[in-house]
Amino acid sequence: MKKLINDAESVVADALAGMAAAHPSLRVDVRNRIVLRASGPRPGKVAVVSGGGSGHEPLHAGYVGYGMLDAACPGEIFTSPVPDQMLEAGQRMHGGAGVLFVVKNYTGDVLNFEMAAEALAEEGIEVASVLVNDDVAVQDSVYTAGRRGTGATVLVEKITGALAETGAPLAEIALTGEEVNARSRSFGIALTPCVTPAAGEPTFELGPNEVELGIGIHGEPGRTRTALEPARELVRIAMDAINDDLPLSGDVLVMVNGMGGTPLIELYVVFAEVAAYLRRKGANVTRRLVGNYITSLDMQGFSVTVCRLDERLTLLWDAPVETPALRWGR
Amino acid sequence: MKKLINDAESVVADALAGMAAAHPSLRVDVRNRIVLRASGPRPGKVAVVSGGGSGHEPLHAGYVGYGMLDAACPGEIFTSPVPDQMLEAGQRMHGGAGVLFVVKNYTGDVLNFEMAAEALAEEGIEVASVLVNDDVAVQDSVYTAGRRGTGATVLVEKITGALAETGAPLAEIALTGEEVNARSRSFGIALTPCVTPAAGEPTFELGPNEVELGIGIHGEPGRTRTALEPARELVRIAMDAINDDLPLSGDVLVMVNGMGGTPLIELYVVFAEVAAYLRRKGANVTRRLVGNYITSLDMQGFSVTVCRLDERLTLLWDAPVETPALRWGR
Amino acid sequence: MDTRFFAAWLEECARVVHEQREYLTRLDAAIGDADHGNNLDRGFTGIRQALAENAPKTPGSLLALAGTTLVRKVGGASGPLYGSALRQMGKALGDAETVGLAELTGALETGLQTVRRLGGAEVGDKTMVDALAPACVALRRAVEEGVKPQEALSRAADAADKGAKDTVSMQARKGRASYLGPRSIGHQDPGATSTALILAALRDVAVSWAEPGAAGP
Amino acid sequence: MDTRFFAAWLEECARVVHEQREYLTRLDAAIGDADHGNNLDRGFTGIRQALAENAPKTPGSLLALAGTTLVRKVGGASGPLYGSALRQMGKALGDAETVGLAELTGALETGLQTVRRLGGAEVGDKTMVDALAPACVALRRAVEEGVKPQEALSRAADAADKGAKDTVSMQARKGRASYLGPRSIGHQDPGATSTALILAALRDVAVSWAEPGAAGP
Ligand SMILES: Nc1ncnc2c1ncn2[C@@H]1O[C@H](COP(=O)(O)OP(=O)(O)O)[C@@H](O)[C@H]1O
Ligand SMILES: Nc1ncnc2c1ncn2[C@@H]1O[C@H](COP(=O)(O)OP(=O)(O)O)[C@@H](O)[C@H]1O
Ligand SMILES: [Mg+2]
Ligand SMILES: [Mg+2]
Ligand SMILES: [Mg+2]
Ligand SMILES: [Mg+2]
Repeated sequence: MKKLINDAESVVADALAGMAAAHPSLRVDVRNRIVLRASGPRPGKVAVVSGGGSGHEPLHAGYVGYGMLDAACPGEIFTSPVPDQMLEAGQRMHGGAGVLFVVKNYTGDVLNFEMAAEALAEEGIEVASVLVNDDVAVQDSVYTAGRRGTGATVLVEKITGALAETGAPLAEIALTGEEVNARSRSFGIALTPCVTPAAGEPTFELGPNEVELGIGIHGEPGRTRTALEPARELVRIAMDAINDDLPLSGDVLVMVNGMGGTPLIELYVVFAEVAAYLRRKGANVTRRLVGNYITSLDMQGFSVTVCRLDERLTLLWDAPVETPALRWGR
Repeated sequence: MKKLINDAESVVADALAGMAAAHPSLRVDVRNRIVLRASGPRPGKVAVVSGGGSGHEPLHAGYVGYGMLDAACPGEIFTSPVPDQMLEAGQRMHGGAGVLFVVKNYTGDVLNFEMAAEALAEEGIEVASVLVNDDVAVQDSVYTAGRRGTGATVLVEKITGALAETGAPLAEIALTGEEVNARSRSFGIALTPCVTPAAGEPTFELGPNEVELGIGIHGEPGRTRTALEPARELVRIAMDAINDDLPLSGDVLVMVNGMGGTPLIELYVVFAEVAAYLRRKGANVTRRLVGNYITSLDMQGFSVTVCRLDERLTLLWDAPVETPALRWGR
Repeated sequence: MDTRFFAAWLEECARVVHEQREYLTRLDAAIGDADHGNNLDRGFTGIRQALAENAPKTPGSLLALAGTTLVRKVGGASGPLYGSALRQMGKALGDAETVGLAELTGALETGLQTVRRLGGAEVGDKTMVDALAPACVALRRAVEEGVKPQEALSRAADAADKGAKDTVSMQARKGRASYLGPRSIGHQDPGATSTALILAALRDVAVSWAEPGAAGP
Repeated sequence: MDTRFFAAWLEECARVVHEQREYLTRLDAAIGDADHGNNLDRGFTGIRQALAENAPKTPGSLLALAGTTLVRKVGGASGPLYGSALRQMGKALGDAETVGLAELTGALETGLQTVRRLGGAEVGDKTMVDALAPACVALRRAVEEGVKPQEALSRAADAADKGAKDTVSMQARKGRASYLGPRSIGHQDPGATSTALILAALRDVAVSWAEPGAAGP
């Protein structure tokens, strides 16, 4: 295992210390594992709080700032955070208008956020949660834990964050978050597995000419594997899976996301194919993101997220945002 | 070789097509291999033009936009662009106030930009060049091609771009670019080699516990190799090399840059160590960048760039910039 | 079985989980995300510290503290599940200073119910339930048969172990492994495995406490 | 040697460079950035196309067009160096319709000067100069001795080949390989190697044109 770390045990704490040093706009509480806006809570504004296992950087701490999250709760690598973190974050960023949890649909995240929500409610703080489950690679059925939350998380955090900034009430923000989720689908493909500092070896094996289809973001193996194909073909597989589930037309936002070890030049090659696919389907790409937004440590590969926009969501997407990883308009 | 590409021969063209689809603010001429601001030239403004081999994304095309470059000229992978590209870019973005070339100090870049400068001058367009050579890993002596241009290129492009936006004259902008270069130093370390699409195999071999010290950005081997050490120790090696050359004190800008395959969480671990090192030296980190800014395809590793700021350079750094890869203030 | 007995159990769990940490992580790497060993190790290390700082007086409060500590330290799916189960077990034991086999069995059944309620997993879904449920059944039967505690706990441990091994052939329907569909078949569930380790620890402590000269359970 | 002779030379260069593309890239991977084979292949393919579209009438204009094409297609260090060298060779040959060995030698010396002027490399710096310079010396001596063109060009090719091989033991002081310092020792310079291939192509064309039945050079 070759990693730029001091110690497998201290990676999360050391990286948080780095975030603290790098971003004066953040207040990083390394001990309690929470990352807050340094500006503190804003009275009358709903606090948008998210969190999840580490290893997906810049998610979630990189999205703390004006127009997006009020706080992020990073767990250990690939491990959902504990309720104390969300409780503390909610308490510290609560501005009197309630707290919105943005939760990715994984058993661990769901359970830990639920416990935090109960604890916050016990203190009289109103809490709502948006569950993100956009990954079409998981068949939505009673035979699984349900679809995973992946790329759409970034979109839900951006758009609920923008709406919260306007002073909108908790219920409306939660509904909007659910709407973004309902309009979004994702699919991921890995060229290589990732190596967690704890395991020190790849989480799965892939032959030199194999790719893993339908991966999530926890370095877990996907649903099937197939031969390495040209980018055009891999994009077709991903986009067909999305389009089968949510027929693509009208205005769409597209995110082509790298898994952490993917060079940007390859993401642009992928983006060209995604754009060509959508053009053929008659969809209209009106907003785009290309880069590393929700990653799996050093994994090579990509995910595509498509969200069917309407005018209101487009406006919220375009609203100013000022975070370490997403910034425009200020 | 596992890459998200269609064909080793078409990578650069395909990626440019992706940039065109992803960034409506850019005009991408895939055939002529130039990336321009879609807004066209601004009369009375010096056009800042850069370029270099591809494989270093987001450099340079990702820095085209308000407050930074007017045009970028991407060569083949790791191959300096040809004079025709810079000539065409200069002609198309020239606003009557001359053209500034930002050139990384490599034999190929220098020669090709020189030929382009001659050709532009023949057409009566005033040209000046800033040569970036910040890499302390190369001993500055008559026995080498001179120091390489690496991370400081991003800083020179940002700051000259900001100054150009104010309507400053060519000579002043060139001087400021040289000043940024003179105040900047970089050092890079690789955990893994990179694989070019053409070669299909690693450009050098590294043992499972070896790192390569003093790498450049062309996937070429560095000066020496050593055992893999904790991030703290690798940072010490890099920072000592920088500090020996340019004693670090006062206000500094620090860029911790990933080589393309490095997860962000590791870059934050590195940043924490760099910040601690500078604190020990008594330097004051006033501006920071953490991320993939100048890469070597899929290489894992990092480089640190430090620039000693003064008030004027800080203001120019803070000036609004709106490019695909660097954006603030608008 | 008194407070010291349960403290010894948790201590033994901490030892075994630490020892088996890489094994559990490897199982989780195959069908999950390679953190189960570290998660539980962090959790039981936390329990050890919590008990060192603050020694509860009754088995019930001891287990409740242990559960709370798991919830606060572990995260992931296993943290809330194991943590809440221990917490509810503690509650079920009430203020009693010593606990008989029947009470322990009832508490474990409460733990199982807690896991099922929170996680929604049934037997056969390839989760910790597949080790915990047969252990409860074996224990209940042993109570009805009136066997000695160490024998009863030994049967429970065997049942959990068998249950964990039986997960190999199952297709996961809950937790992270469920995403793999049929590809989850052929691998042993990490959570069921850690449950088996925890019940083996319970047996081992019961057996050693029952040895001549030791304070009986 | 007429225009068709030089066209045949460039054609042969294109063929050989394409054939040896991976070899050149591998040499460049060891002490450079693994693009030299692709660079030259792209360049000579461009020359082929340019000559197909537009057939210059004189050796001088043919070489000038070839040089311009290299500058426009190759990039890197080798593009401007080889391109300018060919361009200056073409200029040196002027409007002549056929070229003797002495003129060709003078032109090649002009090419060498161009490379040295632009790149600043001297013999011993581990660059293409280490193949080109000895080739020029051998050619000049052959001219002085009055040997036949195919023999003279054969000596030049041998000298270039030896020069390229001699770069193995050198430490690079120019170009990308210079960054390696002493670690550049032990590897053959890719640019010197391609120069040797280009001069071998010149010899081969001269020899085959001198064969009975072929149009003599
Ligand atoms: N819904 C559930 N009900 C019961 N047990 C579950 C459930 N989901 C997961 N588990 C158990 O948790 C184990 C995984 O724990 P762990 O790896 O610590 O958490 P995570 O899956 O969040 O990484 C699984 O092996 C399984 O036994
Ligand atoms: N300053 C120089 N003078 C002469 N030849 C040079 C010089 N710099 C580089 N070269 C030659 O160019 C070759 C490398 O060409 P190429 O790989 O195409 O370009 P790059 O080094 O830009 O990737 C070297 O092997 C060397 O022979
Ligand atoms: Mg986990
Ligand atoms: Mg090159
Ligand atoms: Mg796990
Ligand atoms: Mg090269």
